[in-house]
Amino acid sequence: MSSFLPIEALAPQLALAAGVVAALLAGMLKERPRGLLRAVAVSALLAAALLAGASLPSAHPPLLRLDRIGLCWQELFCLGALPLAVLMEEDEIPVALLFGSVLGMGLLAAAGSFLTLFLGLELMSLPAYLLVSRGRREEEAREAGLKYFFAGSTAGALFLLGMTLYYAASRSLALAPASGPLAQAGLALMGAAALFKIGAVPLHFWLPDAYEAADPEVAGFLSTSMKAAGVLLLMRLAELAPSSALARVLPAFGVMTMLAGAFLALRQQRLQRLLAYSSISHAGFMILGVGAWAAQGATGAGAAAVYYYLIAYLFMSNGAFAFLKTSGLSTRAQLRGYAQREPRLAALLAALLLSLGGVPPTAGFLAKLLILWETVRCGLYGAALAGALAALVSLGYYLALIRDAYFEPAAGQPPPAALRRHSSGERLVLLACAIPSALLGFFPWLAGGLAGVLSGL
Amino acid sequence: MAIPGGVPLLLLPALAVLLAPVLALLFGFFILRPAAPRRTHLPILLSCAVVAACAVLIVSRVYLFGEGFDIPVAHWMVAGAWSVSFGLRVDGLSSVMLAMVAVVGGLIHLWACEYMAHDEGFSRFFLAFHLFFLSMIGLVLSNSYVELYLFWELTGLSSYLLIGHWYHKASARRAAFQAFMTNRIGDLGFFLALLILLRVFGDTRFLTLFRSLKAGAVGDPEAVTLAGWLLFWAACGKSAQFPLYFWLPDAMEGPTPVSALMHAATMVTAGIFLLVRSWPLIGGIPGLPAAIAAVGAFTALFAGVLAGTRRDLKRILAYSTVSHLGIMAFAIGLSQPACAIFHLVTHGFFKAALFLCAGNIAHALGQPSADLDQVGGLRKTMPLTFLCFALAAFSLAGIWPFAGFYSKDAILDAALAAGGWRALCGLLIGAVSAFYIFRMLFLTFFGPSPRQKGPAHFHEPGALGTVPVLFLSLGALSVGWLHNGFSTMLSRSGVPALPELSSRVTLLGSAAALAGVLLAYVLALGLPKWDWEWRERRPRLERWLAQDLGVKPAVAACAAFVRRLAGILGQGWDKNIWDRWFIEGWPPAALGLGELGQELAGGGLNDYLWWMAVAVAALLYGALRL
Amino acid sequence: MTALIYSTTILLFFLGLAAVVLRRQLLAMLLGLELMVSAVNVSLVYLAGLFSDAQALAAVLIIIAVAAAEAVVGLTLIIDLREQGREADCSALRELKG
Amino acid sequence: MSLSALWLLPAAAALLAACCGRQARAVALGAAAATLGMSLMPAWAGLDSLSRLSYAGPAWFYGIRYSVAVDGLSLPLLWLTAFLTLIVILFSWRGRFSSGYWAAFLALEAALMGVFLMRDLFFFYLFWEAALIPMFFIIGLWGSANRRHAAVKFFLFTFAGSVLMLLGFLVIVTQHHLATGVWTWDMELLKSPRPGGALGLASFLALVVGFGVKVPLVPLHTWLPDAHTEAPVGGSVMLAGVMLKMGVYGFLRVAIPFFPELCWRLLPWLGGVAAVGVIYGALCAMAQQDLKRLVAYSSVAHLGFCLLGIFSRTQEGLAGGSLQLLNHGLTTGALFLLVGALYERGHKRGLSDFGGLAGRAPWLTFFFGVSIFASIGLPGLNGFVGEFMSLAGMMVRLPVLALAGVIGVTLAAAYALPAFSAVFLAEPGEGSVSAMISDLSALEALTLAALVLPMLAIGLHPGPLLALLRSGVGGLAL
Repeated sequence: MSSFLPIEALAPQLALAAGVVAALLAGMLKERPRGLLRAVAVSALLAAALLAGASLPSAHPPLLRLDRIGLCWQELFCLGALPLAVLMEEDEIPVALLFGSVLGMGLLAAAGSFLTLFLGLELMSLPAYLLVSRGRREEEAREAGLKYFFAGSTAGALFLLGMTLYYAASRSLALAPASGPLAQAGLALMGAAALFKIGAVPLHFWLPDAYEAADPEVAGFLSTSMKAAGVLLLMRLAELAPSSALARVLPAFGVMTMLAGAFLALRQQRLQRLLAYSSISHAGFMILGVGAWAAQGATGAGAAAVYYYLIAYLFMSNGAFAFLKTSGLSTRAQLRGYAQREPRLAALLAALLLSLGGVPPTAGFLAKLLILWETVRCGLYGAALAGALAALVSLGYYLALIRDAYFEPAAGQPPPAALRRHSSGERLVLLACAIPSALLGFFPWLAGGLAGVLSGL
Repeated sequence: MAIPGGVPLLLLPALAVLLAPVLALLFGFFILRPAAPRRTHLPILLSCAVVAACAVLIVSRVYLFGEGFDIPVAHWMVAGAWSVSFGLRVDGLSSVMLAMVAVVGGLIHLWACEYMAHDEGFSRFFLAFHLFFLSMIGLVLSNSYVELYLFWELTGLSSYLLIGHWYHKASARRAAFQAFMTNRIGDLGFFLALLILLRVFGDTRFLTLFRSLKAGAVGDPEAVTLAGWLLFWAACGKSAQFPLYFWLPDAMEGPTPVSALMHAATMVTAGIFLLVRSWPLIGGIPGLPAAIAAVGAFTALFAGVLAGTRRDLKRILAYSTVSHLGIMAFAIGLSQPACAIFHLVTHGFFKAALFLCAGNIAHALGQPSADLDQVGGLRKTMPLTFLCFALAAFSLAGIWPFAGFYSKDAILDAALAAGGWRALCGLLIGAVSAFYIFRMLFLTFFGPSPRQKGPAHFHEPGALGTVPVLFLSLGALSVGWLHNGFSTMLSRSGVPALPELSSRVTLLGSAAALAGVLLAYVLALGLPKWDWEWRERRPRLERWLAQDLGVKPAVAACAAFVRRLAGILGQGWDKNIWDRWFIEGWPPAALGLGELGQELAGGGLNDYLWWMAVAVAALLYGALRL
Repeated sequence: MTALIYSTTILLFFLGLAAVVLRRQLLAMLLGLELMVSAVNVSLVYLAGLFSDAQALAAVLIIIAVAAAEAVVGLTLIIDLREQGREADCSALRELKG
Repeated sequence: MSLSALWLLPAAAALLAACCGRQARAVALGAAAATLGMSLMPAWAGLDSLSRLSYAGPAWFYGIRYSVAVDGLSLPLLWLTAFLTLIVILFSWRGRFSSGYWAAFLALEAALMGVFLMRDLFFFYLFWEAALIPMFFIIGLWGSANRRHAAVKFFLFTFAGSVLMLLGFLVIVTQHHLATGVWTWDMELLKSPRPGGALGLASFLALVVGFGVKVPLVPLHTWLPDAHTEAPVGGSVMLAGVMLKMGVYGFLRVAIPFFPELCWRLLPWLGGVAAVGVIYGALCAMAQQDLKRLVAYSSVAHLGFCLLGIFSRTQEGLAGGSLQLLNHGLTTGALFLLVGALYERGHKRGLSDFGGLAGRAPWLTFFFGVSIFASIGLPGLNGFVGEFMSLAGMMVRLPVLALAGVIGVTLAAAYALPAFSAVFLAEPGEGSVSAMISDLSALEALTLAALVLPMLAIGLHPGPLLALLRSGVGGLAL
């Protein structure tokens, strides 16, 4: 039994599966204590994260292969899902969907063959479509869910086609390097699916609609864990053939995504949609990071820059979306004069926005610096300049938000959603996201530690 | 005689001369001004006395025993090998100047006590006045160009404060700013000369500079030539030579003691002092002395003619000062710096006397300055002022045995020796000077012409008002007799001695002066209404003369040009073009681009998938091609 | 023989893709999706036979299962949309844009 | 470790002040005074032993190391920062400001102290950028009418320059690694093998632009008038008094040591831009009708002198240029305090809005007069020493630039004195608020005296300060 289904390799996934079962059972109880589901969700995610941290790299052909990068990314997925687990309303269906999605990501991380990759990809996407369509604003949530579904499924199908072409060239489903036009075409198609998941321009059109219609915390989960899974998929593909056409085209995609994301966000009036485009711009940095990583031979330690970027982005993005949920604001006009009403929350928002903008001493600054550093190391000076321009333009609208919150006088009545009392969970999540993103830039040793971990000390 | 440790005894009075005014100023500003503003002048008068005493002591020791020293006192700016330091230099030239400044300054301080008695800015006036006194002393005693520049600028500052003393008057404010700016334009040259000298010689102390000049160890001769010309430009700015002279007549807006001390006796002579002090540098530069002579002569004649046509008493004296500064520059141009300094001293006495007399006349009328229409026949009601004015006038015209005769004829002698246009100018200047001063004398003190009000309500000023004037006019009479002493004093500081006066020169000079007196007599007393009639007959000529033959509009045009240039640059270009388009143009462009992008995201599912297909196709194409 | 199989799968796949991209009704697009997946399955089965690789066959089975799950999710979303009384049509999905 | 306390104390005090509402002002005063005290301590420990105070932490990540040190150049700038912060806090003591105001100033002080302390490019850049955040909020929250636009423009403009500078740093560090195989961000170690050729030139130009925006060099200066005009009193004093110095400090600490021969080869261009800045600033100042904009443009001219001195790379030029940094801090700080006092009383900044203040507010007139004459370089006051030595230095290298500098000196009087006479001497026109202008309070007069006295002291006896500065920047001389 153990030879085919290695328990210790899939420990985190099993924990999540147990979570799904527990959630559904808890759901069936009539008078269950308040917060039970939330406790189940958080404990299952923490268990999965700890198990992933504890397990050692090992290979279980043909389906699984656990390496340092895979395990670290699994921790990332669980951490990314935590805020959603805390902020979700007391309903067992979304909790189960969340576990399903994180389980799929775990599979993707532990994949040893294309089959598991595809399985993980689909398993993480399907619950996501449903999570998006369960948004509070019924009308838009349905529409966004459908758009996300059709775009996602098309990408899945493209991935399949790519898989078969690659299979034709490499004669086996294992993640082994292969050469020849068929392999290149296969990689390109699979790369397109990965780029779709990350939200690279021009495959990004679904992303703003999905993030805008979904609940803010779900959008937070999508922007952090889902994007990290997309980045991991891209890294796995780039790892197969570091000098392949896909790897060489990545910096160009990165630059395009950075700049388009930044410029498109400038005119947005709805806050969630603005954050969606900003996440596209950050995705551009990640793609550029992966491109630079691949150009330098895809070594383990090299992935520290991308990994740190994902960690920093996890705190920033989850924090920003958690703020939107806590404050109940939806458009920039409502944000005017918010600092007078809620000075403490506005301070946290300012810290998060400055971090997203990449202003020292925030985590976002160090993240952008590491990516630009990697780009300069592999000689892509043009891309570095584009990165600087994108950072500048994105800072433009982050500052505009801070200006609205702090400098503008309050215009009219605050929206009804903003008047309710903030629950302690919301405040906890906000603090847990804002503090690290405001100060992590000051401690470069964190990035150093990660490099050590990733290169498998 | 030196104190042990090689420090000459003379250093003590020299330091006292500088410290006394400083202490008086500090005491006056911090204690008396808040507590008893009406008493501010007491410590200042005391310091004037101390300075006068020390000055006399220094002059006598330098004259009798030929003592002198050049000692660095303290470091100022140090940067490794490069350094600039404060120091004191007492020699023939500086002690003569110090004596003249101390005596004339002291007397005018006394005179100002009464003149400014009931002015509400009494303490402010005396503090600024004494600051000028201090800076003039410092200027005279400094031993390097940079230190000289420090006091040079301080005189500029005090002239700004004093001309603008009655700052509620718009004309006074404008005159003050004009004076300061013109001096600054002159100082532009001085600043550059300093930089050049520092670059070439590494040090601006006169001692080391002139020693290496004499030894011919000059690294960069063209630079030294340029420095010489720039120093001349600075002197033009401060000593009101053409074209930078126009600020001096307007400087009459200030109170009379200011005009008397600063804009007649001492401050404006700083430029001449600078040229004489740097004579070893200037003398060696080919063509520069000739230029100085030309500019000096032209200024003398130009200002002399204008002085002859003015109506306001103080304006006439102002143009006369410009003219006499031109004469001094003319003397320097004739390679006779000693004559220039000698004339500077004699001019200091008789011009101060003239100004104080004019001040007394105006004071009697209760106005800041009197006009020829308001005076006439004053010899009956103000005999003492008439006496002093006459003595000073004779001295100015250069009539024997007055002081002016000795200094002006020394210059005339040099001019005749040089021959050619210089001789002609020398004579002409003598005649013109005599003409305008006697015209003023006759019109003011003799038979009131029908157009004048007459001597009705004029009265002699109090004791403080007349005693200093008397002293000054006696000085104007007697100073000339010391010319031998002068030449020995100046020869001690490396300046060539005064030439001996030949009888031919005296005859010619006196003839020229008498011609001027006769012309003034005819025009002022012979035809009493002439002075007023020609103005009615030729108003255009009158206006042209009033604008200094076109110089004033030219200056106004330059100022307007600079202001317009600033406007174009500051508002037009910087704010409306560069900032609005090139800097603040980027955000709207980015917003526009963002707007364009938004149109693409139309919201239709098919469009999304269409774009997806396009991207995939591009990727596939890239993969197969690369 | 391989060329024939490749061309049929590519043809089928791009027919499905065309259905998804061009058709307006959501159900037709869903069918397009299924068509794409089945096209891939065809080529995968053939290649498994060619390389006599049992894993690929197992993969085909799993892919079929996943495609079924996908169809279920798609249908639930479309039914949800219909319950709201909105046309199951792309043009109905226009609110979110900009 | 004591040097790190110089920026840790204000940072901690900023957090404390942000939390406690009413006592924030007292916390701010205490922290500012303590910081000034601590910054003066190295002076008593003897100037030659400054190097002993440096501290370098472990190299954590690819050569990034927390290392602080102080030398002849940083120490005076630390004094200036601490001194001006204390002055600003004292000056706005009576204003009813929220706790955020005091916290922002302390945070600003912490960041600025950090900039002058850090010897590691990463932390240097980190503090360099972090200083933008408090200033952004100071301008935006407590500024005057058009503050929002000015705050955002200030932040974005400077950020653009700094991002370019960051790319320059990255290129330098990477090239250093390629040449020596060693990862380091330390300013001393990065000096040896410099990136040559086109890449070297590109990174040097990136540094020049990054520092040039802050200095400001003329084409990159248009954020300055807006930011100065809209900032509150304390904000414009800190902005003009210290933040402009970061640019020149950057040149002295990073740009010139890293590219000495490039800096020498491009001397005509760099010096030319500085000289143009001097004349351009003076001419623009002449055209202004708003007092604060006038002082802002005068800052552009003054810092042009600093650069002229520094780029000349002569002993006297370097010493004069860095001394001019401190002089400008004092004179412009005093001028902005005075203009702020006028604005607080009359809520107007136009030249024609006042008039006849000499009679009404004698102490205000006296301090304004001294500061104006110091800023136009009257010998005997501090402005002249800095300008004279800078131009003496540049005369040795490029006389034509020294000529431009001297023309700038002359133009300085042309814009300063008319402003002085319009505000203080002229008769109050209609619509003038002179009636509401009362004289300075004792506290304000004390703070201004604390600024004016050093002007006279440096003007007459700059010796010791020059020696200290030369020990810091002397090494750059050629």
